[in-house]
Amino acid sequence: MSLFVQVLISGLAIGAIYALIATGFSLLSQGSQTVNFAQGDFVVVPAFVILAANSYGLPIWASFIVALVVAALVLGILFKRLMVDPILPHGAMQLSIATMALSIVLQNGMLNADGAQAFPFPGINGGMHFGTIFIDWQSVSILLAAVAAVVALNLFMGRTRIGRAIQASAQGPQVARLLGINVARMVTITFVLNAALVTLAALLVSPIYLVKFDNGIGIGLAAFSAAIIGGFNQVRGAVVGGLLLGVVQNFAATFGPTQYRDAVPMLLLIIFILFRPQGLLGRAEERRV
Amino acid sequence: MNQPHRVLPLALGLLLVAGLAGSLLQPYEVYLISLWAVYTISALGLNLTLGFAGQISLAQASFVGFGAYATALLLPHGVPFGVTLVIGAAISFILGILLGFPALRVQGHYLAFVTLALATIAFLVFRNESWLTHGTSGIDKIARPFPFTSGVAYMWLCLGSLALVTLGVWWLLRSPWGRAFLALRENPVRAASLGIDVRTYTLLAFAIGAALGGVSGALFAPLGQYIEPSEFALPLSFSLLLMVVVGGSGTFMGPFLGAIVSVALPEVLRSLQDYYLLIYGIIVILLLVFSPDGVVGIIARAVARLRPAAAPVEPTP
Amino acid sequence: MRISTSKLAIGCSLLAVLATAPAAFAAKSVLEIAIPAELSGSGATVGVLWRDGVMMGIEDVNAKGGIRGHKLHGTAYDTQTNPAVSRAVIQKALDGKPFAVLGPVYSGSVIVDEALTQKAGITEIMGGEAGNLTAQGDPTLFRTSLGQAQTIPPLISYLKDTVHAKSVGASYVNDDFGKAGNVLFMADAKKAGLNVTTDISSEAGQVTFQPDLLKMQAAKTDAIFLYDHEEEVARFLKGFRQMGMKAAIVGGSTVADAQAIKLSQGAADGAISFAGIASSSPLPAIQNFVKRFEAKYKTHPDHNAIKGYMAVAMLQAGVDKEGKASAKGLAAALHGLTITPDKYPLIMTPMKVLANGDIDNGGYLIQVKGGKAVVLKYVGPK
Amino acid sequence: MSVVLEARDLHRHFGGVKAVNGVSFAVEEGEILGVIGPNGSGKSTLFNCLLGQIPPSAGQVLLDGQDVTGMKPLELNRRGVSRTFQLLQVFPQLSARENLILAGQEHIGSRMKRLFGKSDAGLTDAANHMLEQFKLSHVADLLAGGLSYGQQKLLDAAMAFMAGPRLVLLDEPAGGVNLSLLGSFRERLRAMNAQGGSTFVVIEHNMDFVMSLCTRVMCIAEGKVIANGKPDDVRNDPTVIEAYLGH
Repeated sequence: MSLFVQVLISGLAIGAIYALIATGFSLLSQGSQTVNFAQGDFVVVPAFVILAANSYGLPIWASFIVALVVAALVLGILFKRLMVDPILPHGAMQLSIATMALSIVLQNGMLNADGAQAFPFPGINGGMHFGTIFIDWQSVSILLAAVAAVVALNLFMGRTRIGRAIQASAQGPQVARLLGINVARMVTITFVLNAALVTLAALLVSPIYLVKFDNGIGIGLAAFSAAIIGGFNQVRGAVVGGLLLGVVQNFAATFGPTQYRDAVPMLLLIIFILFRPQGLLGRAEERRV
Repeated sequence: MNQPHRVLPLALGLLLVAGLAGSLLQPYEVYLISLWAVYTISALGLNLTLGFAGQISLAQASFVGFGAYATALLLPHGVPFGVTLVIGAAISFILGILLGFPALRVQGHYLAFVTLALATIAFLVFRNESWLTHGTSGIDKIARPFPFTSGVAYMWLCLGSLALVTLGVWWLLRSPWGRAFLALRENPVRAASLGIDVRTYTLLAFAIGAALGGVSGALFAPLGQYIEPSEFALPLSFSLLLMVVVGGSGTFMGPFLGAIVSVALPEVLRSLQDYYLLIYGIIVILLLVFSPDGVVGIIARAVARLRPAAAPVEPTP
Repeated sequence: MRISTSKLAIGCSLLAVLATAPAAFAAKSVLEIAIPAELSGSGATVGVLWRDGVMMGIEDVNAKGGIRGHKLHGTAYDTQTNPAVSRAVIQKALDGKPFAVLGPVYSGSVIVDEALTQKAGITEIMGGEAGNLTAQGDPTLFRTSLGQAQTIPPLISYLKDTVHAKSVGASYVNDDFGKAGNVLFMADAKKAGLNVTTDISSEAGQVTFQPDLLKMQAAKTDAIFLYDHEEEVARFLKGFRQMGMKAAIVGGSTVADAQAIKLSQGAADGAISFAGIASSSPLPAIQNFVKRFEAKYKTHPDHNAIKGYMAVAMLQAGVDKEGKASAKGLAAALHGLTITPDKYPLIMTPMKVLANGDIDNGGYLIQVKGGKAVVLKYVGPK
Repeated sequence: MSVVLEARDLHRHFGGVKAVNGVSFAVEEGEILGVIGPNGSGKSTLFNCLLGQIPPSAGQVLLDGQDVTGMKPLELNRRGVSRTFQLLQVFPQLSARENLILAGQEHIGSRMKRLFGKSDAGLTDAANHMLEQFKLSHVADLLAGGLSYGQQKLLDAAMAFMAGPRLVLLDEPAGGVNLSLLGSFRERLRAMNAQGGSTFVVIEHNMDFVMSLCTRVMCIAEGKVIANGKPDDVRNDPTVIEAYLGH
């Protein structure tokens, strides 16, 4: 029983990180049909920025803010202006392929700039025993921060003018334009939001995962899976998908054949796409005709 | 550049030039030309699936793997190379049909993710089922078939195979099947209303593309004479996809040129040492921004500019 | 501003002559050293350091006048951690008729290269540690460190005789390095009568080790045999400490490696490993190398950098044994050679080259204590 | 004369909206039935139900007396039902002739023969003949995407006839075609009807076109048939006028 609870908790913690990254992924795909295959690498970039700022003596919170700004500019606005805007008119698939190339660029850029070694990242140590169950503060802080971020995002999307305008733009750009919404600006805000989410994910996952140029591969795959499991067209879905994936992955690795642990999220992904393509929470989409 | 009947001589000529050049060059260039031929076969297959039938697949590397493992495992048992190649292609063909089934349900990005997931699982099988595949330690000392044991002879075998595949693809594309694939890509609903069996052609598009992956794998194994699972993991799938896109997806010459860029670029950018992958990525992005129809598009526009009187170049999707 | 092509050509050739002129005065030819290494892809962690180690060795040797008057020139080739590419670049390297090949590190790439260097009769000194590499009987292939067959048995003895482990759990990374080590460990453990109750495969780049740890915890083993890369070791050990687990940690050289110690932020304390020469080895020569390397490349050298550096010393010693710089006789000269630091400072510690291409330069039973690797026992070359 | 197509009490509901609400009619061999009705009257949904694009909620569709309700478009096409779409659906990257060959190729020979046989599936002559019929011979080798809208519309219609269909359903064939072409277009369709002996069902907004082309006209409003008879009778039917004016 205690093993069960323990597996569940650590699964939720790692799932919360997937959820953050997947949320950004869904935001982009919803807001601008950008299916970003470099999303995993987008998490590693701000992690390096935080480390760099930190190494210049800035405290971690200030480094985080620096990373937020850099990410918003580079992974948000520049990414949109230089890649998405020119390529999207050629087709969403072309853009996806371009993000695969971007992934190569980012990974090798980080390799050249920062070297192939992994770097340690400051985190929260310690934890507490509840009977036989051990809960570490890092996992707790991840869960809390991720949940807070997602709740805040949902409030922002649902309760504020800008949030509602973003949703309207994503659902029907033409109608939104008629309503006087600046759709282009809303799409830009979506990209900035994604940049903020990956930066937060970087802050949370790096103490566990460390910082290494090719870390984005694994984490990106998990985030895509989480987004699809939860429902591609639903921001809330990504959260459920992330948590579910984290938990299932943990249980599979604990109780299943470990050599095939990476197959579990993939099987889940296949099953969902084939039998419930709208995901757990997603609305059924009109089939492409 | 899109119409196979016009560029077939160009493709075959390219092969001949590559072979003749290779015969005069150093073993390294010979190896590169062989590798180019092998990748091109695989990319031609993917181009059928993606470029002509419009079905994205991130599992092409797995089919290269099936072909490579079939050959590497059967050759030591005295099975002739020609037979192992056919077996590898057949296995890939059948598994390609299976891969096609998801495409009947989902399209676009969803299809990309399903094929990516299946490719990941295929890699895990290659790696974990070591009773069959020798797992992570790989299969060593894969013999080249007699009389193609020397580097140059094997290069000719690869080029010859590519020539046959080129002819086959050319034939396929100008046959009613090629027309049906294009209809499938452009407008499946209209295609069905014209009596085109979208379901069967979708499966065939995957199966044929996969079979060519298998052929390329069969040639790949004795080329390097060693294979291991990580060679057939996702990076190869991405790399093959980029070859198709860089060359010009849905064009006949695209895979040839895309594979040249992929194989030759590290060579061209050697002076830049560690930076060439970075630059390769940037080149791909720039191509997608400025020439979505790839290198073929650039060449076609250049040719059109040189010969303004000639028929206008059709746009590629 | 038009310059005729012929004038341009003349100018260029003049420049070329001027540029190559000093070479004409050099007494002896330059020895070309090919360095195939994993400069990109998943192996970049090890390959880049290997290359830098070799390059630094080449510089040091050249600064002292080269090998018997020959300067060395190193050219790095990126295998992209991909055997097919490795095969291509080694061919490229061999086409340039190198004096020797130093590299690569990953097994797959080594196996591919070794077949070609052997055929060309070129000596290949590589960084691989997998047990099977020298079992092929290639007379031109050499290691630069102990192989797994040399480093794993001392750990089994330690588990059996010192820890008195009644049950052991094994955790390994499922790639060519980790799997080869795991296979060897499982076989030897069985022979030694060690009771391995759990055997957990993990992935390179695995995000969390919580399930692995929980599985280990549930299995209640006395000891854990950890065979993984540095960053995964760090992740594993951090989780291990946080959960307050008590099993003895014993593992491959990465467990007590400086990089793993740094990344695990104290969690590696208590871990035991048997390692060949590594950056934590308490030899003044090694520590001096580490300092110089860090100053030069701004990064910490792990054992791969040291291996690369020592490979150059092996080259030096081999040529001296031959008495002349001849590529053909180099491999034969290296077999059975003992290389000592008094004559070859780059070797840093005495090394014996064995008949099958393995080497023995001793190893340490190490324990991490207070964030430092402390030597429990030195096992010199036999 | 035998009945080719029959609809029996067809229904199609979208949530609470009854797009098709109990439509019954029959089309006899050789007829040209025009289907008219105001926008949103349910014509297109009716077409989609007849053609297997969407399954009807209730009711039956019979082809030559056999129940084909809910049968997929491909299967219906195999049984000799051909169609055009409201929006242009030619293949812009194929030449006009290739478009026609594509439209006919799946109806002759085996699949293997289509791979290993002639690249035109032996249809070049038939395609050329069709091009001639539709006055498109001069653009036979041009890419369909480069043709004028009217030419594409003609090609689109011609494609429906390549397989020698028993029944052709044309969805707004005259839509967007300029006046000068309309007359000849109508003559083409008439000629196809006369010589091929096939049966047409035509949805059309252009009243003059419908009235001059069709042998019978049916008007649909709010998902029901409100008039069905000779063109002139329907044109003058007060309920029809009411339906058009009332909205």
